[in-house]
Amino acid sequence: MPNCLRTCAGSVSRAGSDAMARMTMIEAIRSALDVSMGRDENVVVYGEDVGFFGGVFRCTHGLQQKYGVNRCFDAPINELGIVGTAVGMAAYGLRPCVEIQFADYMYPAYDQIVSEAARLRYRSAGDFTCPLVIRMPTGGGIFGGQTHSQSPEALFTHVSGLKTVVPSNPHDAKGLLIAAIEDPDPVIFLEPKRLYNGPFDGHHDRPVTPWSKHELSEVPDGHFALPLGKAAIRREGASVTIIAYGTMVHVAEAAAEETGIDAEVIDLRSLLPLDLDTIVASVRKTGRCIVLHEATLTSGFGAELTALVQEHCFYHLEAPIMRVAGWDTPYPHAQEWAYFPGPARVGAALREIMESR
Amino acid sequence: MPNCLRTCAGSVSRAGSDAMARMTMIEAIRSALDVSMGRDENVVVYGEDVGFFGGVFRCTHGLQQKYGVNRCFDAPINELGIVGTAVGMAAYGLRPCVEIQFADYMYPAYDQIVSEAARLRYRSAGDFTCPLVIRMPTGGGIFGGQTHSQSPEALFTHVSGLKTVVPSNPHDAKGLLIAAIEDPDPVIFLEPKRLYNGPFDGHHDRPVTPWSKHELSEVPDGHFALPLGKAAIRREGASVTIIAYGTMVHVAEAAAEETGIDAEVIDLRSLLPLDLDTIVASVRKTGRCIVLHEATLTSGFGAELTALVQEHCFYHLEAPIMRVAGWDTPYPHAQEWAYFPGPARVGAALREIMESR
Amino acid sequence: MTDQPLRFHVPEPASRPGGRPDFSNVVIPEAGSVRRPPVDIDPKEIRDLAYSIIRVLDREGQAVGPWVPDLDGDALIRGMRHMMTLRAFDARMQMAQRQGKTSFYMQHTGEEAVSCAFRIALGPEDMNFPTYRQAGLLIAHDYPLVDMMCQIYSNERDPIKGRQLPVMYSSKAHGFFSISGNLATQFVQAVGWAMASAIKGDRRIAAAWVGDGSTAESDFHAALVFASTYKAPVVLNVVNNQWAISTFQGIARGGSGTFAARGLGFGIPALRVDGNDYLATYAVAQWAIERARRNLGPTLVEYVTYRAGAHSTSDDPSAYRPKHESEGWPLGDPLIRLKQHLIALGAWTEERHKQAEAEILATVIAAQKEAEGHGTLHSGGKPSARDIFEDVYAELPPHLRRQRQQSGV
Amino acid sequence: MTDQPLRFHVPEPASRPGGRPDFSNVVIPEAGSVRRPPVDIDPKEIRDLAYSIIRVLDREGQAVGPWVPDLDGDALIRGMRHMMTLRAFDARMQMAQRQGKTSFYMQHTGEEAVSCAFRIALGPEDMNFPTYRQAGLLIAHDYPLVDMMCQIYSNERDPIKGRQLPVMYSSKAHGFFSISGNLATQFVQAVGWAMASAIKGDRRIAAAWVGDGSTAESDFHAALVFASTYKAPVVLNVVNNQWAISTFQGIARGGSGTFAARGLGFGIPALRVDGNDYLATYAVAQWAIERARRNLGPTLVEYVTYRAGAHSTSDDPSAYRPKHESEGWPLGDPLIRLKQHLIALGAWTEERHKQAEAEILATVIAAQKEAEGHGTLHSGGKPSARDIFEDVYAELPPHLRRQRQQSGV
Ligand SMILES: Cc1ncc(C[n+]2csc(CCOP(=O)(O)OP(=O)(O)O)c2C)c(N)n1
Ligand SMILES: Cc1ncc(C[n+]2csc(CCOP(=O)(O)OP(=O)(O)O)c2C)c(N)n1
Ligand SMILES: [Mg+2]
Ligand SMILES: [Mg+2]
Repeated sequence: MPNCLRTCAGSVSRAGSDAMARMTMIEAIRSALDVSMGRDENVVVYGEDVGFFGGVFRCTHGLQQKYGVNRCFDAPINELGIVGTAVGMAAYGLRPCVEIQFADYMYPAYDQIVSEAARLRYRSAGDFTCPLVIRMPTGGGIFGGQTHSQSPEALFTHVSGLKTVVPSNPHDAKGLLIAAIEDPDPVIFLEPKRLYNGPFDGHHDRPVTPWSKHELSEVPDGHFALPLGKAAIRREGASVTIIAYGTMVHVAEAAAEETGIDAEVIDLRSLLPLDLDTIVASVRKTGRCIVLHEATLTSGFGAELTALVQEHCFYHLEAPIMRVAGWDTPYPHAQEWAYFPGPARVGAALREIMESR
Repeated sequence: MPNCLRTCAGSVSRAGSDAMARMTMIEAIRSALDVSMGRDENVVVYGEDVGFFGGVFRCTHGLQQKYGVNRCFDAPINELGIVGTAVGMAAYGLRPCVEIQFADYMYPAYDQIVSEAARLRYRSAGDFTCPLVIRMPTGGGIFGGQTHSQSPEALFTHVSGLKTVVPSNPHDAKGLLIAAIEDPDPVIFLEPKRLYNGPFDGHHDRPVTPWSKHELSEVPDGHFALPLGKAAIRREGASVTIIAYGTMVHVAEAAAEETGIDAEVIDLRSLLPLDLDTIVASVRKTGRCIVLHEATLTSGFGAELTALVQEHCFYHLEAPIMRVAGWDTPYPHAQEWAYFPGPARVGAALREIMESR
Repeated sequence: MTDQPLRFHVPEPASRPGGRPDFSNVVIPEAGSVRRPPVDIDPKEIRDLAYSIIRVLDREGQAVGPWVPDLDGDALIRGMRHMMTLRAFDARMQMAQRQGKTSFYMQHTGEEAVSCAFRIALGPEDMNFPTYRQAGLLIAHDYPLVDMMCQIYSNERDPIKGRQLPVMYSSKAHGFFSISGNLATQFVQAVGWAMASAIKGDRRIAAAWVGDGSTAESDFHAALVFASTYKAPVVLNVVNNQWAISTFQGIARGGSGTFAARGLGFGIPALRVDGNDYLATYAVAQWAIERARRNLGPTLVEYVTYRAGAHSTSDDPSAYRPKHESEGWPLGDPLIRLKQHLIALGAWTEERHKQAEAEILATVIAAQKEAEGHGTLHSGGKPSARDIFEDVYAELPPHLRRQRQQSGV
Repeated sequence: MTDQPLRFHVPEPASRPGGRPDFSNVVIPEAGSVRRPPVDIDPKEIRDLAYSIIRVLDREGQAVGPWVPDLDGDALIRGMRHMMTLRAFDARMQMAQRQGKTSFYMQHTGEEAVSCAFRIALGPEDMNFPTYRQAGLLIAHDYPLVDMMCQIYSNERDPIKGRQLPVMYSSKAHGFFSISGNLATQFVQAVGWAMASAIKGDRRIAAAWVGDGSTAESDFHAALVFASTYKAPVVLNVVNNQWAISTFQGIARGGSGTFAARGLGFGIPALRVDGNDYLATYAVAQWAIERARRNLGPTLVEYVTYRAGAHSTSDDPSAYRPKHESEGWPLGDPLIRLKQHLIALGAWTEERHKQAEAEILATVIAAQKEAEGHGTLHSGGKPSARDIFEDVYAELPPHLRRQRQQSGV
């Protein structure tokens, strides 16, 4: 097990081979789908361009060839229809794992997600259920402009009945995706696309490092599931807690290294259910807290984290909790790096919070 | 001007008659539409059942008869189409004010709201604009079950480019709706349906009081606009600040009366833009803060308010900010009054926060 | 080019309050006059059927033409009783709402044949994705009236624990998918369910339901797209009862003439049927169900009927349509028409009808009494407040455990 | 009933990489063979046109049949130059992207006739709601190439301040609505814009644009519903270029045979036209535009064409279709076909063509040079970082003022 997973990893459930392999995030996701489809013939995978071609990010590459057109196929460009049919399939007893090509295109499906998938168990008192996974690439950093860069996680965490997961590395991506597919309820699985091919610390002007150099690219070959709702501490520290997920975990680590501030970095992995215990223990220890995300600030998930931290750690806080997030504007194209909450902004926040009081 | 509007009301702009009339919230909304349609022939009103019949809540009653079928008409049951055509109309130069029959049914229109209305000015650098108002009845308290009770305001406040307004009384409803229609940008106008016919303090088991008994039912007859982004202090107090909007303003007032706790009650009126100054001044004065809303707790707008208050008032806070909100479940039917955050829950929070530290 | 300014066009119903009912625009072919093609016909060959109306019962109550179904007298009497039960049920529940025993109710008056006949044509393993106006699917499948009423009363025996508005039933065992409340959302879910059955190589088919007004929704289009592309084994039912609350069907339908025509643009065979004719409805349902079962793909069926009552207990139709419009409806009343047919067949008499009516009323009243024994919305047995927190997820997550604790239940 | 298990059906294209291009399923009528009805014909009378293809240029480059438009040699030469400009523009911008001067580009190769011809048929006050593959609408309306390039480079002169992905142009003055990036959303906005024009009693009409794949989206349905109901003065254009990234058109189209057929279910007249035939495209556009202008309501037009290039600079089609599929496309290349016609007319020669080509290339290169003088994505003049915060609202609200301050710009 890689060193940086040592805390709060929860009990990893694993069946089959214990062999490990180096994977990119894309490979890890594909492996999770492959393993899940191999174990359970009720797992079906579809979405725009995911069939013959294998997805615009190639996450489903080879699955149609391996499992047949009945199990992995192309869908019409209608996100409502993709999720709506998946709700019906899930109610039938399948375990659909559908792809929305970019998170920015999930809005047409939002009604089916919120009003249908999320509430089916509740409104039928468990008579019908909806074990459904909706994967979608999320986040910026690829010069994708306003419609290929969004981070809509807060639009899911506000919805009772959904679980929302965001991996930050290949190891977690596989373990969490398998857990999501095996979960009895609908799970939103957000894939930070800037991490697909390598860890990204926010320094867009430096050479990209491949995943193979990162210890969390070591991924079990076979089946393994990471429990939803367990955070990981990526970096231990005593002075300030940084709560992050997805791409921002790597940004946080970079900022901590660069400022030399003894920051503890929590990778939430799952936003809902949330590992509040890990958060609270850390902030009570450090007395300071910074919340990070790429999504726009106002009503972002950072607001919820801030509210919870102040509620549960009020008497331990030495300074106001700070939020570093995307500005409250649409995601711009040319100005991407002035917009992206990179290590400079996080570093400045670290310095500022350490000066408080 | 009614007494309880004395603070932060902002400059009220008014043209025409200064005569006042007693109105219900429905009448006030209808009056705002009437005045706006009368002054500006670019104002058009449509939605499901809003034409001949005048809307299921009768807010548009008589407008088709008065202004003709070109200005007020029935729409097909397609919320996407209602908002999507309105975006096109607004770009043309009209000022559409459309109705979504219940806020619970806005999800099909969400893509058009978020990806289109909210971003048109930005992505065209002001070449095209979208002066559009989307009215929708919101909130619970009418035994409406999961699809007639929701409060989705946080799904709008997270979206850059939108303004979100929630009136709590007839006076404000008229002034804010006229301002919304005259605003150059898209405004989400949420109408707490439990307030349509009378102020509601959360005591569902007591007789309903009509608006005519409430001083804020006194509404100017003609044109008047209340600025968006100015809160009102409904009740002055020294011990604790309650931040609320819509129905919860009345619940907060009731809880303050009943507990005898000297609470200051802020009615936000507009969530975005937000009158942070009024909030901060109040909390710095009282040192304690409770945030209220009907919407589900997690990632609700209360999280944002909490995050802002702790950021701006950290050194003045004597106790953790408390949130009282809907439970994180779909809105139930039979258990409505165990679900609704009524005066008992707010009163308990008041007592608890006063005991802190 | 032209110098004429453009004009805006808003469709208007033929008549409004104060006016005389006018259905002159509803073109009604003779009973028996529309051909019955084989189920495996090329959809191209039957495009005209989307613009006609398949009818079996003629004015004299005789069953005529190629669509006469193979239902014997007993089966028809059963159908009669289902419709009568639904009507009696409606009357009692409407009254119960007026008495304050529940918050809301929605009647079926005039549309009873559609769901009652369809259910008989469907198999026990199949699944309906209904709207709120197809309780006949439950009644004709012997779902207990008491359970329906307990749902309506949101009482301690409500199978869905008081969570939903009255009439939003759910019963997997009875092939009745949980009703959403958001219009049309389930239309596309039915297609997904049917796709799942095909993916698994099973034999079960799905039936989707939507109202005339709700065909305007996006989910309707999504359903047609997916059903057409994957040839899903699903019957796509549109119940055209002429009204969507206060909005006449012309607003949703626009220039197409019929709702069945929507299917043509997708290569989906589309039939239009007299929805007040139990026999025709059954026959058309059977035809569409057979197509699905034989893997021939989806069929779109438009049931031409009329919502004789108010939209719901919150509605008063006299504000937007002539008070006696329903009396002018040219397809009559489904109960009267089947009764007339049964009498013509010699399988039924006025007397037996009265008897049955009394018997059914007694049954419904007995069920009501039993249901009320378990409570009504505002008194007696209630679902637990703890139920608020259950079934949001399979397992209670920590934040909901905290909230439940806080709520003190 | 049957004992056969159901089978799942997923449509497949005729050919995949390694296979031979196969367009045997594209039925192509003779040029000149499809009738031209009057614009005020009852839509019912021309349902068959949704299943045919209107063509004007025959194999010899002669313009034949009732749809030959009244375009003289000069007008056609102008059309030729528009298409050549678009193709040269594409080539330069594609290369600029490969050189790292911008992040992204999308070509029109093979589809130039559609937008270039349509723009000529439209009036100057009308409004297009385009997708990302209709730059011909700008070029044929003399929008400055430099402005287009500045947008592509996201540089200091970008009219939309670097905010959008390359090719997401916006120009109200040129009747070109801001492109969204979310597919199909603007299709219904076009209907709203057209409704507004009718409400005001103006004379302006709208043109909506969508790709074959994107017709599956809900906004397409909403547009048809609203256009049909309110008889909006709008032309609803579907550009069927056979592919939606890697997905062949059969997935979006399902069993309907054509995309034009979608209109039939709404009573909207639908025409199908050879999109690689400049003359036919112009003629059909003109017909549809006249209908809108004369208040006869919407028309749906399907342009049958082929996306000869990659979807975008992020795409490699050899992974999902035969490498030389485009060579097998039976409707040829729009530029070659118009050139052949001009030569047949005696209005053009190979020589003049070469000359024009060189001239146009020089113009495009000059524009490029000028644009690059204002910067490219990664070097030179840039939009200001302050622009991030502008235009979110008409006025900067307090929270954005705080954020801008914090950002230090
Ligand atoms: C998405 C959505 N929009 C609006 C409504 C409100 N609403 C409830 S019923 C109804 C009319 C539906 O008419 P129709 O589809 O014809 O069905 P009918 O009531 O006639 O059976 C409307 C607009 C809703 N429930 N869901
Ligand atoms: C709502 C939405 N879903 C998905 C996408 C991703 N996407 C961009 S282009 C495209 C294919 C569109 O194909 P088509 O409509 O045929 O247009 P073409 O590219 O062929 O011109 C897809 C799926 C998107 N931009 N928006
Ligand atoms: Mg109806
Ligand atoms: Mg295409």
